[in-house]
Amino acid sequence: MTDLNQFREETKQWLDENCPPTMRKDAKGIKPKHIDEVWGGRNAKYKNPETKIWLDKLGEKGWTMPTVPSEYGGGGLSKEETKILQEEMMAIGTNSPLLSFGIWMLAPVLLEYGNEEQKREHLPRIIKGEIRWCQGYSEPGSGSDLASLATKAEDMGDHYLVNGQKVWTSYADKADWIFALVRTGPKEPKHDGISFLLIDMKTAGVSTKPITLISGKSPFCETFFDDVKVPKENLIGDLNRGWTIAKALLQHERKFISSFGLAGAGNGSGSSKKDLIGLAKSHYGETDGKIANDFFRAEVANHKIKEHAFGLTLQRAGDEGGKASAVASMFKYYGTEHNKERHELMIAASGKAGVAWDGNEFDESEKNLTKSWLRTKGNSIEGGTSEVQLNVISKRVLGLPS
Amino acid sequence: MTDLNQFREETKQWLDENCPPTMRKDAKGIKPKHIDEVWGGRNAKYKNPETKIWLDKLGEKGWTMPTVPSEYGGGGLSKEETKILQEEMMAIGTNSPLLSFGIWMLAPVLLEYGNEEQKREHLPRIIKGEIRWCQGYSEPGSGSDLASLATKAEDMGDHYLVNGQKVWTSYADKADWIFALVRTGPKEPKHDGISFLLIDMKTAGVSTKPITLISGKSPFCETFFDDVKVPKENLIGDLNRGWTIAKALLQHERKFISSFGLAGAGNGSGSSKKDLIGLAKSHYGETDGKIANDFFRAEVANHKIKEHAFGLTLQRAGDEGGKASAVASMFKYYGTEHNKERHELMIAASGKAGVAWDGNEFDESEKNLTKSWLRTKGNSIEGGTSEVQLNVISKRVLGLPS
Amino acid sequence: MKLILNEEELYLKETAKNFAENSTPVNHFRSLRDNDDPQLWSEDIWKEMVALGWSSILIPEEYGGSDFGLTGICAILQECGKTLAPSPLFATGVLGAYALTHFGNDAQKSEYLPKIASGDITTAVAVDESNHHNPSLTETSAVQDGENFILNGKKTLVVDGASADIIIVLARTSGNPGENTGLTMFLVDKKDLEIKKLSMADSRNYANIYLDNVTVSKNNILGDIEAGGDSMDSLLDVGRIAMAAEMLGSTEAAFETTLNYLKERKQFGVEIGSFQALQHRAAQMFCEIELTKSAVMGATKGADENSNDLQRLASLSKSIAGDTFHLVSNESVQMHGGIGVTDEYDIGFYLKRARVCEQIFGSSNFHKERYANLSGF
Amino acid sequence: MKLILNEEELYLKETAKNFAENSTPVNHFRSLRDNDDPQLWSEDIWKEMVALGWSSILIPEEYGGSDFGLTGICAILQECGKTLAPSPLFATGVLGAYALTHFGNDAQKSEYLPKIASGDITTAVAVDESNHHNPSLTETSAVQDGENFILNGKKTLVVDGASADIIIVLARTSGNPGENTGLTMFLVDKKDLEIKKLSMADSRNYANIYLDNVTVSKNNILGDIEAGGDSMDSLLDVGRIAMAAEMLGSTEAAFETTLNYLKERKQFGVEIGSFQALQHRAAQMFCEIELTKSAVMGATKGADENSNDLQRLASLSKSIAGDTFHLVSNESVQMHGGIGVTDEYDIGFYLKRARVCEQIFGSSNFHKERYANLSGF
Repeated sequence: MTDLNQFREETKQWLDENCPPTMRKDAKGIKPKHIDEVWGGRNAKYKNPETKIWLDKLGEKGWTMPTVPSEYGGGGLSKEETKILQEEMMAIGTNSPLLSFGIWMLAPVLLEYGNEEQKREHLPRIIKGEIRWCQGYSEPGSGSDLASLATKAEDMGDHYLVNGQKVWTSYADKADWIFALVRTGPKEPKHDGISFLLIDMKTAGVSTKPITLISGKSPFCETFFDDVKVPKENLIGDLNRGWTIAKALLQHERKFISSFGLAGAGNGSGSSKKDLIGLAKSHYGETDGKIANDFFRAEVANHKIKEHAFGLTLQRAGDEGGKASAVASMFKYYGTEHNKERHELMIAASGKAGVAWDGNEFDESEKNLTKSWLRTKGNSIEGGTSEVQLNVISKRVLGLPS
Repeated sequence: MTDLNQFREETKQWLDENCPPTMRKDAKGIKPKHIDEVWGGRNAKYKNPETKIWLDKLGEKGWTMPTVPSEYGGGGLSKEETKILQEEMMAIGTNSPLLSFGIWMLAPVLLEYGNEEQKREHLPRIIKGEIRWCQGYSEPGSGSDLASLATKAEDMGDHYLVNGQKVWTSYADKADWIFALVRTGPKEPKHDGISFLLIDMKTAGVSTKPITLISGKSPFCETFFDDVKVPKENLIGDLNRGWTIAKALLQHERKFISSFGLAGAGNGSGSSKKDLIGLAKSHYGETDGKIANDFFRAEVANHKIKEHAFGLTLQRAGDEGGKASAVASMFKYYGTEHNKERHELMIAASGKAGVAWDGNEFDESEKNLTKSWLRTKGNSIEGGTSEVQLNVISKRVLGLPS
Repeated sequence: MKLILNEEELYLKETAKNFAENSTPVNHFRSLRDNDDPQLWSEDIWKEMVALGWSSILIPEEYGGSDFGLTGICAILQECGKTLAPSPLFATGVLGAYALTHFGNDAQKSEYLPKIASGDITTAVAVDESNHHNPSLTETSAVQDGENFILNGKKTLVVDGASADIIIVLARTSGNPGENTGLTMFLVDKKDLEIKKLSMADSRNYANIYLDNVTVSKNNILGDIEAGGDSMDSLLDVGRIAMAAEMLGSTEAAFETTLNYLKERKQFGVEIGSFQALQHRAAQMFCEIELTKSAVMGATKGADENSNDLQRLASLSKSIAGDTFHLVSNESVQMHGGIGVTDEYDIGFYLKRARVCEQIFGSSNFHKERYANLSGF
Repeated sequence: MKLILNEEELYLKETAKNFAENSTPVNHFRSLRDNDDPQLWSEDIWKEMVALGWSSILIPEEYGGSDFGLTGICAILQECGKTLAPSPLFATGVLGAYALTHFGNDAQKSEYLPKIASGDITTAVAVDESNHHNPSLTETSAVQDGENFILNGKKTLVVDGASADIIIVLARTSGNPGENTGLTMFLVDKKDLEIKKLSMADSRNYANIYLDNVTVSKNNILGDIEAGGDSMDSLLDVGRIAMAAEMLGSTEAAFETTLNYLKERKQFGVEIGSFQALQHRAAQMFCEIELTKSAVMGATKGADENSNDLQRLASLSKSIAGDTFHLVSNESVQMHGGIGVTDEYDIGFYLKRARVCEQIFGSSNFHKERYANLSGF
């Protein structure tokens, strides 16, 4: 315990000395609205120079991934120490500014499936935010049936030759490297011919094209591979055993998406003008503190009750210590469907302003709401459709026959 | 036209002379509440002796099935004449008192698939109400998958030997004859080994047992065949070709059940205390003529709008001159689901009285409502489940692949 | 009342179907949108529609019209809805033609109806003032000043308001917001108004309209003074039914596109349309669409046969068309999967169109409550 | 607040599970029903429950109880709900025990709590007077007459009212129906009441109770005079949560029975559980049940930890338990097909039970509106 106390003291001091003023609460205890967040990488741009300073400091300590062993550039902290670090960072109102698919998705997979060189090569650069990663999974013909992917990597002796196309690669146009699923065993059963490959995006033959969504511009791209040469040491895990890695990684992805459903899950008191209740009251008016449209109020009540119960379910799952992947399917399904419903209700509450697109006759918040609403339609598709999640629940949780 | 005018005059006169007073409007133009209806048959019981007189008179003319040729005991009327007959009967406020599965289901099938002797044997007795029929289709193992039925009829040279069990045979305990599907080709593909057989219920080896439903007593029975000898001339159509007949007959059945959905489809003015709106107003109270519970009022509005549109859809289908069997599936599906919803809303409106069962503390209408509500649960199962109807729509109407 | 199209109506529908498919496929709309077309409909296309007689269907023969009735023009709008064909047909051919025919005096009819029939002018109706439809809340004031009225106020989301020549403005000549009495309709020339074009999710022609001491001659009162509340309500009912017809067409097209996708797209080695869960959802959509067809047909025929239940039929058709379009547009996008949320595919247009249409002349919610009120519960 | 059972609670749940499965399987309920048992629960079973300590879980140790809290007894009720085990546990072990512990004076506690703990008496709560739950509408009057009050009125659907020894009656000592003030709770002996046993769809013990000039000593006022509105509301909240727990158990059992049927029943040569449309509906039910579990757990833990959000948690759990039981009972019957609507199979019991439970202490509808009111929208 004394060791931990000492660690806390040292951490406190280090944070105090190293965390720049704009990255933490000010003297009055007011937090910066948003710490400027960055995706890092070769072409990282920093609106606020202190963001870079702070990221560099954290990266040096390995504190963007505190539990990763220090030989791979991580913090090398125990669980207890990590908790203390988080507490002390929260105490001064700071957090790591680094957003990173490398941290969220690739690093856990490298730690489990990568060889020693791969870990030493890639993990430090992920942790320091030096390399920005993107994910190459889906293809035009392979959505829910991801394992039917066709992008092929041929063994050319000293390298793989990659040809094919990926879609839904977030920020592919800004990323430095991509982790991709490729077909290396064209004759094997479809799940047994897939490998997990790391590809430098600046290799000749890699090109990207942004995808416009119904909600407008998006981070998604199509990514094309045209005779791309990839060194053999970039294969993670065994040849043709990539599907296992792919599934492990998908679990990490689903976790993020399912949290969307609670974006608006407050205590239902309608304090903000921009949440569902605030919008309903401001557009329909209030009678004795109630939304002055009875039919709509009934819909809101139904929705808020589900939201409250879903929030308690997330809490319960946490208290139960986390369960199998099937429960992740429930959260993915319910969270995204609920989020879609919330946005439908928000635009309905807003009436004409809920379908605003552009121009000066509407507020920014109104125009943004329309786009957020459209964007939610993708939530129940990306990362495994709602239908796929229901399949998983019915088969893996309920044990219904195929 | 003169012929038709003459037919109208003769019909008018005949009705005037033959329709007993209690079977028609009285002098003040008030209709009898319900003409006593009867199922006929060997053991028919008449509460009102004039019911029997009226049925006998109609049966003599063949007017319980006006369009059936007179050589089979029918009225031998043209379509135009039939319309006139109906108009004139309506004018004096009468109708045929005969309820009959023979008329509704078996007769059309006999006319299409029966041979000359079979028509001459059975149709006159159906038309006169002398024989009461029941339907032997479903079996314990064969519900939605009717064609998997197992009741077998073995060819014993001069007769068939029938063994097996039917369920959901309405009024089997009161019927004189049963039309049944039996397996005559045990080695044939399942649809190609079924025959359509007529069996006299008083044959040795036939027994019945009533089924109690969740709503209480019911007309349904289990019917058992234990070495029942059936003459070969009772086979309708060709051996092993019964499935075609079965399907034709099922269409007639679905028509009746789908009409349930509109039992309450008035103009929504809530005139009766026992309809949904009347119940809601009397149990929740009224404010300015509105149901004084906003959340429930919203549910009622949704329901009544669907009801109105469904009513218009039935009308449109009629105006379009009737369509394929797939549209029958839509009516069966939507009508029964809508009817279930209506009853759910009616019992919800009634609160505690909506779950009354027996005793003096509740009105008869309240106790009946509880049972009607429970009875509706069977509507979406009998005559082809909702799931089967949706399958039919998706495949036959929408052309979705198997 | 027979719920089937008569021969004339069938002919109009067939003509419209061919026109929509050949002259205004969805790509026509896409190119107007992508080119930031200022008016978001094509003059050339509108001229062809006028040449087909569509602008004069609701106009009496004496004023150059064909008087084919609401069922006729709704059959056309349904077909135009299928390909999201943009045109002034709704605001001019339905709203303007109906309003002037039914509420115009002889001078107004003589002046405007032939011009509408010939396509020389387009019209719009300016009724709402806030984000939720509710004509009785009209605040825009019209104060008499000798032979004129002075109008002040703001009107929101005026359909085709960004291009219409003549705008029918509902204003309050007496009483207070919340009352349906004391309202009057005025014919106002666009040059007298401050018109701000709106950019909405469905990329169609809308405007907010500002009235700042606008002088309107009393000769431009449409219908009886102070009777504008009831007149506007009948005009709106006709508009609601016509909008429902167009929404129905869009719903049918979204559904058909989705069915085709279900039959083509393969995953796990089979067409996704063979998955029973999708089949059942498709079958349920089919049922809802059939009900919507009947409601719209009941309303158009009801209007043509002067049903005394027309208000209820209008609310029935607008609310059910709204709910069904809502359901089908959502399901269509979901069933398309990833490509469903890309701008490159057309299906998203239907989603956006659905929500905007729902706001025009009262949402499903508004009409459910109105239906309940009219039904006496 | 941790949303998991502690060791004691887990032990109670496990014991209850074994007891329900072995001593009160659904057939136990069926035989009481078929034999027209006058009280519709078994004295012997109740004695065993008392011996397990269930009647005293909410009673403080000084009065012979174990004070294990609402989470503990709700875990038991959930298990009893699974097999539809009938007993006075809800009306006595939850309502009576809670009411006397929290609102009884020393004399009342000393008199009644040990008797409840020992199973010597059972209790009931008489609150509603019409077909829809609404305590503020109480009309039953209590007029002071020296040291006594004279009660007149009628109470409907009193749970266990047909057998309870002591009945807690809510009556109006001042004010008018519609007001939550002016209400007082009285402890009334069954011998003073006219009790009419009810036959309800779920074949459980209920009564209407008629009060015709019933004289009650002022010593039998429970809690403070005129404070009965608020006291009753806290008592009802505890009852609502407990009822939600029992409904959750019944829902889980109906769902499990249905899943088993889906895995066994074959049609078209395959298990019907392999049909994707049924699979998806089952998966959706699973989600709703998980949410209901969380709501009930949140409410029981909230009660045990004196949450200041307890009213909202009570309405949350009762409304969602009602909706989920409603959905699952309907789907269960439908998925069972023909046998689902026969009396011979148990699944119909759950359907009937669902609708009666929904009426006890407020329907889902009532609690949604209450939730909205409490949430400030």
